[in-house]
Amino acid sequence: MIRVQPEIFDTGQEIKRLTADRTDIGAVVSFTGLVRDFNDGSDVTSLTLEHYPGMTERELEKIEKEANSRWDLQASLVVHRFGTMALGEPIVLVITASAHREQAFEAASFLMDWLKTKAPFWKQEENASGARDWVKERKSDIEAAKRWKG
Amino acid sequence: MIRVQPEIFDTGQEIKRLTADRTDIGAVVSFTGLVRDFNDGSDVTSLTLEHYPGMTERELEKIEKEANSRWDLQASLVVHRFGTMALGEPIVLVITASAHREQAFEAASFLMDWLKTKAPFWKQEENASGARDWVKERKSDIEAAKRWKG
Amino acid sequence: MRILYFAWLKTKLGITEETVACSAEIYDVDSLVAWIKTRGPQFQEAFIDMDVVRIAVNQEYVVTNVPLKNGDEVAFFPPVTGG
Amino acid sequence: MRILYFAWLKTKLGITEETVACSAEIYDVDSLVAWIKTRGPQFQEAFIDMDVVRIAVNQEYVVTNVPLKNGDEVAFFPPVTGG
Repeated sequence: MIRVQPEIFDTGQEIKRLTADRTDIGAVVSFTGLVRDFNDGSDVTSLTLEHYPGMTERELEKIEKEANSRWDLQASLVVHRFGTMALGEPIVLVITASAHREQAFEAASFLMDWLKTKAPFWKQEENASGARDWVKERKSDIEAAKRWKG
Repeated sequence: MIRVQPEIFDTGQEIKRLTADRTDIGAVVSFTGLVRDFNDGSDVTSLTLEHYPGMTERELEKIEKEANSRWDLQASLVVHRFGTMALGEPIVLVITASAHREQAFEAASFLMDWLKTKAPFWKQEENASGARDWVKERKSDIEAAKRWKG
Repeated sequence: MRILYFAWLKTKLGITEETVACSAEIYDVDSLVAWIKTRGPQFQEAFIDMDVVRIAVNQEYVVTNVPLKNGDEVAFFPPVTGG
Repeated sequence: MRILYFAWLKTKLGITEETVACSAEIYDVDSLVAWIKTRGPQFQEAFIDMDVVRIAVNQEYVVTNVPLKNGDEVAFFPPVTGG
């Protein structure tokens, strides 16, 4: 399942909803990305995420499908926000559930790495002086995504 | 932080408590282990965990300390239950928070792998016919722990 | 064709979206980009380094030149930075 | 010394905990195990394959023979299966 929304989400509630009444799940991994006050050394006060409606959903669906083809998952969820968000707020959530922990860990890590380099979102940071800057692509994200090939 | 308790826990609440009022955390990974109905092919109806009070806490503290020395974590939590638990209930929780996602992912995976082979807990499964069996050590857990050396 | 711009490309050009008709001059991605660059210095500048411009046709990434037709949706944007 | 047994070792021996005094016969881990095995067939059987018995002295794993003294806590248990 994937969701793209401006609204804040609650990681705990999403985990509960995804795993409710299931007795076949042994391992649940969640990843939550949060707005933090420093990015590459500059003092961030808020973050605005732009995205490409339509293509975003298609890309996230493709990435989730790929994760489910590579690992044996019993459930998976990707939620990504857009719009303006404050420090400490969640931006992105990935949940993977499997019978075995390695599967859940690897799939969650893969989902984040591919999402970071494929899903059409762009971050704009606002700093203390009111300046807004488009965040630059990170080499480490490109390297991380390469681990998974394909 | 580590906790050993018979009481059920709520992953969402634990994540909230650990990350509340923090704006320096960029990535939070949680792992929740649940009681599932099949283990190695046998039909499980409930699970009882015995542990070694005192040594359990010491081992978990050592493992958490090791994770914090290997990765740059802003917060970490390990909760492990003992006693009898029903299908679908959580057994173990690991949360790692970091500025960067790879750090949080790797540390959480490490914590689970070392905990699985070092923390003195023993599972006894009860199946549909009422028989109770001590769970056997898994080769895959030993192999997983070896990845991290030390 | 519907042409979309995102992030700094949008900011730089001051355009979110526009409609361009296919013609003898504009018939594939390369010729579309060549035409866009003729429209003024800010267009020239935005498309000077195609290594930092990603292209999607009908919401799918393209990395080679592909033919375009009226009705297609073409998007230009920087490398993504979500997550 | 306080001797503790866990999981199937406890079930098999029917003992959770006992107190054993150090002596000329019992002075290190190996001699303690040797003495325990003399106490009956179920003891002999439980300790026949030391590959599946883990040992902790004062709540720390030991993998080699170490000396013991009165006041020590020695625990015998199977490979762990938590998590």
